[in-house]
Amino acid sequence: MTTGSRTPWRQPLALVGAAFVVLWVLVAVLAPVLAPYGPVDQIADKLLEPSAQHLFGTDQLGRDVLSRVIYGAQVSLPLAFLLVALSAVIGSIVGAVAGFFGGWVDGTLMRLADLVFAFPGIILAMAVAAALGPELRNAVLAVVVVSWPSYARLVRGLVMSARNSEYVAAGRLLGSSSVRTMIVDLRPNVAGPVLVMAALDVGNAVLLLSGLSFLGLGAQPPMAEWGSMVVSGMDYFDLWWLWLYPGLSILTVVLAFNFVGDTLRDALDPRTARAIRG
Amino acid sequence: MSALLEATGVAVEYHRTGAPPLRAVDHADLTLARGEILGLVGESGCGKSTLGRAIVGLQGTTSGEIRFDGRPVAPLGLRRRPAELRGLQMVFQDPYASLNPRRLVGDQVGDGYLLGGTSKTEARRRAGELLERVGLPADAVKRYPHEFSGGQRQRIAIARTLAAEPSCIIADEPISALDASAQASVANLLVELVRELDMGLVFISHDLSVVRQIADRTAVMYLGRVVEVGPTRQVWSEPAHPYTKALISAVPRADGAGVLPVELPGDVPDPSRPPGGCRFHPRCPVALASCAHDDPPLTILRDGRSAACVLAE
Amino acid sequence: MATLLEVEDLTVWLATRNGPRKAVDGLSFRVDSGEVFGIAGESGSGKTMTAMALLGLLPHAAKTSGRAVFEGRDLLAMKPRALRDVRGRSIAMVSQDPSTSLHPMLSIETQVTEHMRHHLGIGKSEARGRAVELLSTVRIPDPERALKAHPAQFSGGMRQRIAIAVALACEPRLLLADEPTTALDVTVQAGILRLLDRLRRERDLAVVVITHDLGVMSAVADRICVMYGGRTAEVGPRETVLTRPRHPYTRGLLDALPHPEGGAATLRPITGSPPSLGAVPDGCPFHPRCAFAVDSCRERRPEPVLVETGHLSACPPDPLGGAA
Amino acid sequence: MSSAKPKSGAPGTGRRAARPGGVLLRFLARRLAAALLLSVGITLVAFTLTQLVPGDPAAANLGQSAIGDPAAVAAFRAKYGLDQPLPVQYLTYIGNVAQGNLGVSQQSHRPVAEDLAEFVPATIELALFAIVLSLVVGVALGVIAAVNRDRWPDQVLRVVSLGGVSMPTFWVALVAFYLLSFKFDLLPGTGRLDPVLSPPPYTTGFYSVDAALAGQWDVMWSALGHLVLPSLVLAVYTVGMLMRFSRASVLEILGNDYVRAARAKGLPERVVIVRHVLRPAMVAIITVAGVAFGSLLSGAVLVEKIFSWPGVGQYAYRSAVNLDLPGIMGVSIVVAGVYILINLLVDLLYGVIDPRIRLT
Repeated sequence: MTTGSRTPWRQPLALVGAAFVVLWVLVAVLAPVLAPYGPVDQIADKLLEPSAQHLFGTDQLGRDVLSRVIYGAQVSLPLAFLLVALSAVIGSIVGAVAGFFGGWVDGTLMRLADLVFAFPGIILAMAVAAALGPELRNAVLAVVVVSWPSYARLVRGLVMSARNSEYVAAGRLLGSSSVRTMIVDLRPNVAGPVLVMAALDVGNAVLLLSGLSFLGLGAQPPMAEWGSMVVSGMDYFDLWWLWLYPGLSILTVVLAFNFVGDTLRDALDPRTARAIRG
Repeated sequence: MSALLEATGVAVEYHRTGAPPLRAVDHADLTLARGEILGLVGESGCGKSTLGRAIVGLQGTTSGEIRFDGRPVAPLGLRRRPAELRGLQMVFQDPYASLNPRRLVGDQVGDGYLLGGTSKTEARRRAGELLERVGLPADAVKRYPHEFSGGQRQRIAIARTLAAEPSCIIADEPISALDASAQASVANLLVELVRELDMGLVFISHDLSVVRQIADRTAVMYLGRVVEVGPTRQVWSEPAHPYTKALISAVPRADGAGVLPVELPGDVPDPSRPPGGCRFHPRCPVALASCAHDDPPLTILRDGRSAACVLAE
Repeated sequence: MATLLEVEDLTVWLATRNGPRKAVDGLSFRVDSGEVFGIAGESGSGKTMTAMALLGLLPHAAKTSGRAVFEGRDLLAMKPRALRDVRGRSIAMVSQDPSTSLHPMLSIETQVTEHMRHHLGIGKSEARGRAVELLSTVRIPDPERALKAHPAQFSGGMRQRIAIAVALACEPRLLLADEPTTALDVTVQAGILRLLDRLRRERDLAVVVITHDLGVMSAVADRICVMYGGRTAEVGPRETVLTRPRHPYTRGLLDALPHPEGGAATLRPITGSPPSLGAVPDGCPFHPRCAFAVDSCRERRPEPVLVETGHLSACPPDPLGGAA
Repeated sequence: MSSAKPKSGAPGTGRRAARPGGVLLRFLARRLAAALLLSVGITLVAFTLTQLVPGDPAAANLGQSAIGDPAAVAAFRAKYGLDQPLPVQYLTYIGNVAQGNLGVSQQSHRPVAEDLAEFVPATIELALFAIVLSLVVGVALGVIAAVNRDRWPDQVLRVVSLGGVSMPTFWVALVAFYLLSFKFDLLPGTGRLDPVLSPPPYTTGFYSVDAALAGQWDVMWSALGHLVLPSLVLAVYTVGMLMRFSRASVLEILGNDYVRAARAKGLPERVVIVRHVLRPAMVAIITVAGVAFGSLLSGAVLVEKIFSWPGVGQYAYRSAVNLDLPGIMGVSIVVAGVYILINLLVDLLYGVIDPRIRLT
């Protein structure tokens, strides 16, 4: 009846989001061209206020904050994509196996997922990162450890409901093997929701990763990473330009991905959309 | 006439945590010959759909035996279904749920050929032929299910089973989700196919009047049991089981006479706690005292009829 | 019998992505008090939208025109607040599936009494007393205990009886029953039809029954309106419409039914399918599927005209007229 | 208006449940068993993680000078049971945990349980404050968005909620602190109390409650005042999350037949929304509230650092950096335990909201 058109790409929010995503990707790729200075070059006096010379000011070591913010995109974006891809692939495989085989396989894998859910994300990530050593690579691993279960749950639910569907039953009656069914009949129904979840998850990954760096468990100085820039800016709390701009960068990146992901989610059917939200 | 399909003493139980097992089908017997249409009727919860799913192997059985063309039908597990069972197919109630919304119609109809060893292009071509056979344009192969109406989708679902060259189709409420005019045409299509391909058809339905129109024989189920089977005409004109009688007189007729249908008092009891004796006795208008403890088996009467009632002669 | 509801030229536009489309198009009928009036049609014929328009419960952005005079007031012209006082009090609704139309989390007591207390301003204990009476009227065993229960604890037939009790709570004059038995088993359906028939006799209640099932129509309706593509195809007394229909669509619907005596091997479907919202053909909406269609059917929109006493048909060529 | 007859509904619907209470108890017992299993799993994870730590706790705790002294190292190892095989260490550990003994912190040299009794309530107090705030604001805004679907309030609120879930919490904390406390001095900034005040006598560990119990009103007001800024900051994320979710579940409920039925009864829209829509919507919302509580604990770790809030996040962070095994394990267990408790509470609330869970 009045469902109205929900073509995602016509929605202003998605357009704004997509524009910002493209913009940030460009910034990351073109950082050497765009940035006036290198990310670790100590080129000026320390702690200069923003000026025409240094639009975002300089930090405690006399580095150009604008350049560091621009190079920060080179750290956060690729890592976030990598993270989300890893979590989505691992989670989807686990979920598909659990949903398809059911029984004790499902029970074991899902209890494992519950276990991860039982820890607040950052505390578990913190424990993992601390255990493996405070390094950016380990922080990435830690975030993967806490993010795969969402995909596993989503895919498991989708596979289970599709597995009990009549079109799968019809295919099986025609002589389709369980593996062929999984590929031919289930994959197209799982791919869309997983992609939407991944789009939304890029934002979360950026937040978690920068949070770990903020705690000193991720990127280490002198790397130009937004979370660690905020934390080193904290020591000069009243010099707002040190921490404001890296934070704003995180916000705009995350917001852009969330705008896109949220609109995509609305284009899915409501039940699936809810599974993603939860 | 040797039976194409033979179900003997089939029972299906659902096990639920923290509740007694639910016996959805309890020692049901059915036979079906080639070229025959068997109508399977009963109210919701009587186990007719479960029995249908058990026959094709989509539902495991607790006891009993199902034979298709003399071969036992094993429940479908993770393995591929054996090729000799491909002749036994099912059409489902809801054509919106029984077709994959994200696959092309042609691919879904062609699956049957593809899985039978035909090449991809050949399967696609033959799928087009089948779709034309069931009354759809050949270009339907390149479209998605949502582009079709309910009746057309059910035709697609029927075409899909035909690709397996079936000799027996179990149709579970195939027309109840459709509009009046589509109901008639889909029912007609099934009847035509049975006659043309000399198949057997089990037509599961809650709609007695349609079954009366198309079925050669009718089986009536109540609370997991088959309580009466026989040639449709006789079952209708002189029902042997009081439940069959109640069911028939409850159907309102569109004759403009303004006659209210007869009500059968009471509810269908909980299948996990069926009444002792004859399962119908608490609602039966003609029950004897002995019906409360004697459970009558399905007994053969004359003219190929059977009924499970002590009063049936 | 006094006229209770008079609908004139009711048109309902629904918002679609291609702009507003007519779901009901110039429908007129009247319902007398104590009468069962049946509206028959396939899905998309506009029968449910008619009921929703009368209750002011159309989806967002829907528009109406025409008049629907109920007890001297035009329902379509009433302010939302005033219409709310009619709804549930003078006009009540029973919908198709009691397992979705009763609230799963509220007790039967709340559901039977909440509008009673709101509309009639009576206290909790009085409302409770009335609820017990109502439940026994609709033959719910042990009404006192039933009040404390929740819908999940009842069977489908019992739930529909409860839904009817909810509808009757404020002693309405008109009951709109939208497919009231479609979700039920046939033996249970018989009970509900008998209940509706008893209620209208005992309470002088007018009932509008909306259904696709001509058998149900034949059992309970006094007069029948057959709708197609949002318009009236035919209106008249039950017996006339079902035994001597004048509109080819009604004839087609009856022919598509399994023959009452069985026997004939095939059913006779109407070719084609009913038009979807916004795709109703010009002229007579039925003409593309009609075996009797002539040129004028494609061009002019036929209005229902009197073909015999109390019987209107919207088919000017009247090919079935001779059969009468 | 379709003429579909639903396929045989669940057989067995419609029979009165024999013992409603028994069903609820069974439901809870099942959940409790699951929670216990989860707890064992958690201790295992915590234990395994600490085994992965590459550093040597003896070295970390005794300092470089003592490393050269094998006797001191051995004594240290024996004292903390580090010389036992791993499964034995784990079993000993579980046994101790069951008795409330979480070991001695190698950092503060006090029993971890004692440390946590001080630090955990600080975080919980903050998280509770924030969750209540988020639920009230988030659900209210979500309902407003849903009933105005696709109209301007919905569009605006959508941007607001997406903004909320996109903010890096630690950065919001800095911005808020800078503006509200540092620049304009509207709210107290760091710590749990004004420095001149001393903490109230320990009862619950929540300063606001303890102070009220002791009748120290100035302390209570100071404690509440200090809670405002950090809990506001924490709530930014969860308000966005709950808003979006409430909107979705209210919309889903609004599409139900029973809502149309409630409107057909002529009930005022307010009653329809509150009684007929919000109640079933809450089932989904409280599930997310449980998840939201977890994310508040995460957020607390980041925020505590900025507001010098002596909570479990600070403690965990210090333990992690100093390789304080009992400390990390203690925190993990207590935090996961809190999470399990919250989930049990959510399950219990299901039963309260939805009679079907109690009855069928």
